[in-house]
Amino acid sequence: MNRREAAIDLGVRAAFMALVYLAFALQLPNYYTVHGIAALLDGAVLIGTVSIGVGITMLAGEFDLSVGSLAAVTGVVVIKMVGIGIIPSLIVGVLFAAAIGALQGLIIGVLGINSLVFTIGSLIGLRGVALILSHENSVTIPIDQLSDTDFFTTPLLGVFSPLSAGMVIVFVVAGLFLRFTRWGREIYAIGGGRTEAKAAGVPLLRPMIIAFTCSGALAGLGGAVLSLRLGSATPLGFDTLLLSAATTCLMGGIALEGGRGSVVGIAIGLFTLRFLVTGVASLGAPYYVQNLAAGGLLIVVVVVQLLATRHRQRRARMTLALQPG
Amino acid sequence: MQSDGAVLRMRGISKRYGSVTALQGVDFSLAAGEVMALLGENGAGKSTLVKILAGLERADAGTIEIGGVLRRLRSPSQSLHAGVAYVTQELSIVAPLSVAENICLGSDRHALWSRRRLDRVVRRHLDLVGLGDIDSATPAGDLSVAQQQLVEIARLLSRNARILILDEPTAALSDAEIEKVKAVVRTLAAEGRSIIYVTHRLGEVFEIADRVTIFRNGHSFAPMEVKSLDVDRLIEHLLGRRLEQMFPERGSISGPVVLALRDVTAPGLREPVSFDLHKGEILGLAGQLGSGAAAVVRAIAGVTPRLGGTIALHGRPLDARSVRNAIAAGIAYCSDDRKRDGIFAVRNLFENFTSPALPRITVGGVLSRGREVKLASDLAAFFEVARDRLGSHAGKLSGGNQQKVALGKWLGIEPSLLLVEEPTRGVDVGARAEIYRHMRGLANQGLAVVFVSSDNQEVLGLADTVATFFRGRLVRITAAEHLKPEELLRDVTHPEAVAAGGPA
Amino acid sequence: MLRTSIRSFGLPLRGLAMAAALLSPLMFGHSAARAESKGLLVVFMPPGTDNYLAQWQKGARAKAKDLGYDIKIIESSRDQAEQDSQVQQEIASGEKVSGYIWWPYVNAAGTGSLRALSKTGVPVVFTNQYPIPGTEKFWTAYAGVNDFLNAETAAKALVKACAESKTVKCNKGLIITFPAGYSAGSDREKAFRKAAPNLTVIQSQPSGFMAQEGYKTASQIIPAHKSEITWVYTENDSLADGVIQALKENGLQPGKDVLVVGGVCHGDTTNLLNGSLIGTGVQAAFLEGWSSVQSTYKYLNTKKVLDGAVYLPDDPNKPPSDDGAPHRYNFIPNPWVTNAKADVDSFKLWGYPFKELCNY
Amino acid sequence: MTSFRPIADVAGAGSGGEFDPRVATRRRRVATAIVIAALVVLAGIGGAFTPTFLTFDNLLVVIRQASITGVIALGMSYVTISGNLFALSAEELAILTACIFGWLMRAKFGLALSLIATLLFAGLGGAVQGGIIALGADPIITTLAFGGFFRGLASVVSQNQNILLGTDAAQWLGTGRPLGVPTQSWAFLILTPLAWIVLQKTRIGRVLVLAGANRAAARSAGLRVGQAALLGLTLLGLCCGLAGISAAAQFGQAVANLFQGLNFDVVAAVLVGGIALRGGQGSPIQAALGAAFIALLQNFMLLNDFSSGWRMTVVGSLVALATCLFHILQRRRE
Repeated sequence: MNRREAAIDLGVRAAFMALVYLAFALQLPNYYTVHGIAALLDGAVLIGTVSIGVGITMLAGEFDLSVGSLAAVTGVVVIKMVGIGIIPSLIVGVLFAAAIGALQGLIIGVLGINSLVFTIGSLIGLRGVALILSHENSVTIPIDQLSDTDFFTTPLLGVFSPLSAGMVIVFVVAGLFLRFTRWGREIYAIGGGRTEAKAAGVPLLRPMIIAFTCSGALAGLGGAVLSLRLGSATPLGFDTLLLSAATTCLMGGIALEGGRGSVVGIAIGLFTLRFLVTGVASLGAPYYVQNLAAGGLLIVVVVVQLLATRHRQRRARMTLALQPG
Repeated sequence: MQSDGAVLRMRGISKRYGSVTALQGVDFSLAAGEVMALLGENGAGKSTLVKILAGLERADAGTIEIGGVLRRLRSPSQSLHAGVAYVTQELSIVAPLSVAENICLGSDRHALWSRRRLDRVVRRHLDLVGLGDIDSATPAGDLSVAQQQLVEIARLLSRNARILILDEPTAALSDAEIEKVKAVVRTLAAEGRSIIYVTHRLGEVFEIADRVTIFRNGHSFAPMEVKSLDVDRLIEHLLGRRLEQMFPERGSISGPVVLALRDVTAPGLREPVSFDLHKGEILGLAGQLGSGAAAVVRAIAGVTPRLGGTIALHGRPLDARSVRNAIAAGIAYCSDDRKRDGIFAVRNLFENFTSPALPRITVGGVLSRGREVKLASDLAAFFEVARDRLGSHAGKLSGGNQQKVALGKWLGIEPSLLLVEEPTRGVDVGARAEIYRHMRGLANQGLAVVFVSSDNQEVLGLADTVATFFRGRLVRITAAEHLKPEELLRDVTHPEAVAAGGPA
Repeated sequence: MLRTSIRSFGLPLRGLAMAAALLSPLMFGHSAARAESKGLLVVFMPPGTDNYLAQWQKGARAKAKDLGYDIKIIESSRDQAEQDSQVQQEIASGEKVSGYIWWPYVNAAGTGSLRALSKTGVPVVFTNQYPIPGTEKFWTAYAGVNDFLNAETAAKALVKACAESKTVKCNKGLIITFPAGYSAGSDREKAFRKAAPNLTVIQSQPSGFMAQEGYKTASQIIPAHKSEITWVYTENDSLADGVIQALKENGLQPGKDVLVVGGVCHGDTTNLLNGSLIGTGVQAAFLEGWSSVQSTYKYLNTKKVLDGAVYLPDDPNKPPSDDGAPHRYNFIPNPWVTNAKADVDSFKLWGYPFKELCNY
Repeated sequence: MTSFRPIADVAGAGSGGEFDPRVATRRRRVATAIVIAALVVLAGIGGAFTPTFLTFDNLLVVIRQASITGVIALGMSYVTISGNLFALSAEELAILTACIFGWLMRAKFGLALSLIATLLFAGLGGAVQGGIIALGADPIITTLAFGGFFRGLASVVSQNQNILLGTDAAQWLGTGRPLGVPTQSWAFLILTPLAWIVLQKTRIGRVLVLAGANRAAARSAGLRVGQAALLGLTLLGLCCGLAGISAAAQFGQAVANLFQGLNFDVVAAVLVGGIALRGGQGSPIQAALGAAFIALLQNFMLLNDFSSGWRMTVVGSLVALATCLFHILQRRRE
């Protein structure tokens, strides 16, 4: 896929997102009011933040399955520590999650083990840790302190609350990092061609640790912020987060084999999915319609992508040997 | 530091892979500003040595001194820091990244990579390798293989390394590009950098190398001045035998026509191609990369679609729209990349040998172990693969043995036509002779064989008939006996000079 | 070149059209029903994939229709964060809502969203999960089950059955609960232990909601404690179904060697009728939904809440009256039914027979 | 027309001549040996600490526990060995088939017809995914998408109600104990060697293995690579169908929230069994052993009253450790 094709691909996905938006906006006035959009943005914060982390590992040709469990552990940790203050506990929580992510990246990088395989272990194990830390119960902050985190969602700038503005900042920073820094491009490099990148002198461990630290930290950030805002954390929480985040990335055109995709794509995938899920729920349709619609949509994306790829391959096959000679 | 000006001194380097000794106490040194060629059969240890130097492999024993300082080279980046840059045999281009990013990849000089800044950094190097007119922001995957190889060289230039390793850099390049690479090598040496040049092409040794180090069976021999050598002496050192022994005797061809192409066009061909191939005949298609030689066999094998003309097999029209069709018609095809699609590296030889002939070892959908063992051992015996290797993974064999498997498995389908691209790519000299002998043996037993090769010696030595290709056109078809090496070389490099001589 | 690449992307565009066609029926199915009505009730709840919740929805819809209200049920995924986002979305929609009914996925974690709902000034009726102390100012009334009562009833019935049994002398037994971390589960366990202090618990094991999960857990623990088990308490009858099968496979006769109590009719009645269960409590999901809507209505009608708790009468034939103000806590009844067929057949609550309330 | 025949006819070959491929490949069965050793060690430790652990009854329980996960893991091992990583829709397809079976039984289609129709549907559900994957789609994304879709369909079929089968006709399938061994365990014990035989001894099994080992080489050897994904996913679908039917039959009811977390249980079994993710290597027996090992461990922890938190932590760490161990072994051998 060359640059123009990539741009067209992104354009088609964006058009698709707009279509989903319009389909629901016709029915739901809150899709175009300031409050409604603000709520849509706030509702996208958790999945958006975590999706970037998952997306970064996918760009590196890896897959972090542990994000949901890690978000739950971090939520429990942060709520238990909230006595030291909201922001300090948030920072500690994110550092904790980043450390776990870095450790995973280190093990995966040093052993060269497939992360899909390794993180199934941490997916199960970290959930167990969350249960142990919380004594198998929800942990809460005192009710009179609930309003302490109100500032998270108080409108700040038009449709942006500090929370959604934070998400936008995360998106922008991640985008700039991936696009314009050596470390960011190394993540693409090890995803686009592991042995090639190694042969070119990229130290594989560094991008690997960075990618998993990002996904750990962002999963932790999502889990911590949401838990603080809700005033409690449950060890069983964030169960569906992994699938949502993965679906977001896939809808946004992040290739599972690594190296291809962009933060803009993740944003498009995120809102395509959020428009759909929020819309279905707001209409009062049963939950299974969400399943059907999201599953069906993803099937459509898979099939269309497949047909487009095959078409391109057929063309490439015809012109394969027609190189200037 | 020694007074002889050695920038690199490796002492007592040993390396084992499992039970195989790749290097045994090898000493190696390199002087500043020299081009040192490394020669040796595959598996002789030269690639292992440069990989250790490049930080891709770790030596089991031995020391490495660079610029008089002892170094531990545990990773490519450590090697880079020590001033060693490496262009691999396999490409190290990351397809989704841009050309500029690929050049800067692995260097830690700039933390921020904006497009404009990178372009400024790499422009000079791109100009030097003749890629001055491409946009450095193009994804490298969009370039041709040769261009990618040049990008790698440009990367190497950007490294400012004192020691440059080029591991068979010209294997996939066309002549014009090879010239470019050689020119770059000479420029670099003139600048005072030392170059280790790993190659299989003896000609290149004489053209650019100052000294040559020969490897045999994991040992290295003392470097020799190239000026003091000629080709025969070099080959003698390399093999311990003479070139003539390499190619088997030709037989006489009198069989019926097996394959007939009439005005065939296919992707990669600019003009229609026609020829006949007889039973027991070996046809060599000679040509450099992009010449169209490979395009012909790919069209016959159903890998790429045939765009026009007719192909007849045993007088009946063949319409192979896929590889499966072609196989069903009795056509066996070996690509030029056996690791990619020739062998199953993680399966044993039984399974490899019988893979195209499953129907033959199956009774009612169930595999018969007896038949499988019989077929595989017969094939192994035919190709002289040691029987006790049959249980090991194909990936563990030497390049030569792998090639025997990739070729030999086809006999199970009882083919009437064998198509082979680059039959001895990545195969050491000793095993080459064996493969030539087997191919001739097959032809003698009545198989029609077409092979594609960019190795002119191979074409001249092995083929009965030679078809030369240049830039998508068939230049001419000649009996190999009547073809002089100089003519062949001209045909595949600049046939305009002999345009009057050929029918095409 | 450009033209070919546009052609190659014609495929995705065609895909878009297909997707849009798939989506459109979904769009237009809904707004039609909004005829003349007294107002709109909005329910937030976990997904109805669980049959209990689906049954609850039926009751709520039936009562809302009865009272002339529109009802919109917003189901979340199994995620408190998602539910919170739905609350924000609904509040932002500016839709005119007469009352909210709130069923958090995780009770404690839902407090923030509950608070947000309360700030809109629209009455909020809490249901199913017993409100956490301290959140009183965020909700208008509670209507639904009482997990403590429920477990207590089960415990009392078990103690009584033990006393009456000629074959078992109850001492040691097992508790099989809802999954770890699920608050209704720990509430029930606590209340059960408190109400039956003389029963010795060998092991209390979190399991799930369904018979299969109950079986999975029980079939592993029971062989080890075969000789000493005299009773088993599970947190609903589906789990009990699993336990009963495991007991039988280990050669223990439920009702004779071991007394099993589930306490909440759920799923199937086979084991109740054949005596494997000592009885069951009719905590009907249908009635819980029904009464949540009724309590909302009663508040909207009177704008008043009476202090304290009330157990809605367990009149067999007549549902509680729609008149008057709701109490602060409105618990649906949890009448006990023995395993006698006559008892089951004749049972009625608020005019609904046992079969209708318990088989879903 | 003449064909080239350098090789004598193999049809008359005997039982294997002087070469036995098994001898040569024996040393590669390390992974299997490790899992078996781990099973024995765990059983020994368990027996020493927990008196009831090593009783016949308890071992029967363990096998019963391993059965559903194990049967699906057999199907999953085909998917993995064929080089298609994992299918993340096994849980959902099992739920859907349970609901469909329940629905058919309730609608009085009769046991035989319901069984056949359900299994057909299950196979079809797998085959559709397999077909799309065979065309070149990514297996993870495809199965993820179908998983959501199946889950939604299960809700539609069941209307989110408990579907009561209303007849005991199917009960035996879920609760029967021929010779004292539960039907599920019979299925597991019979299907495991069967799966091994199909993979090892049949032509289509060989195609699957070769396609997993090197897709391009298989294609250029003229094998139908698409068959591998199709076969793997279809068999997985059938295994899911068996699990669904057994679950519905066991209690005479089906509901849309069965099998919570089954996907990862199955994948964990495949990984603990030491099957390499890159395909072309491993055997269904390893998946079966993996499932048995996890069941044994779970049982041990349950009997010793580990909290669910600790149980999950231990199992998770085990999966991580096992995968690291097998990975290192694999790497050392290469």
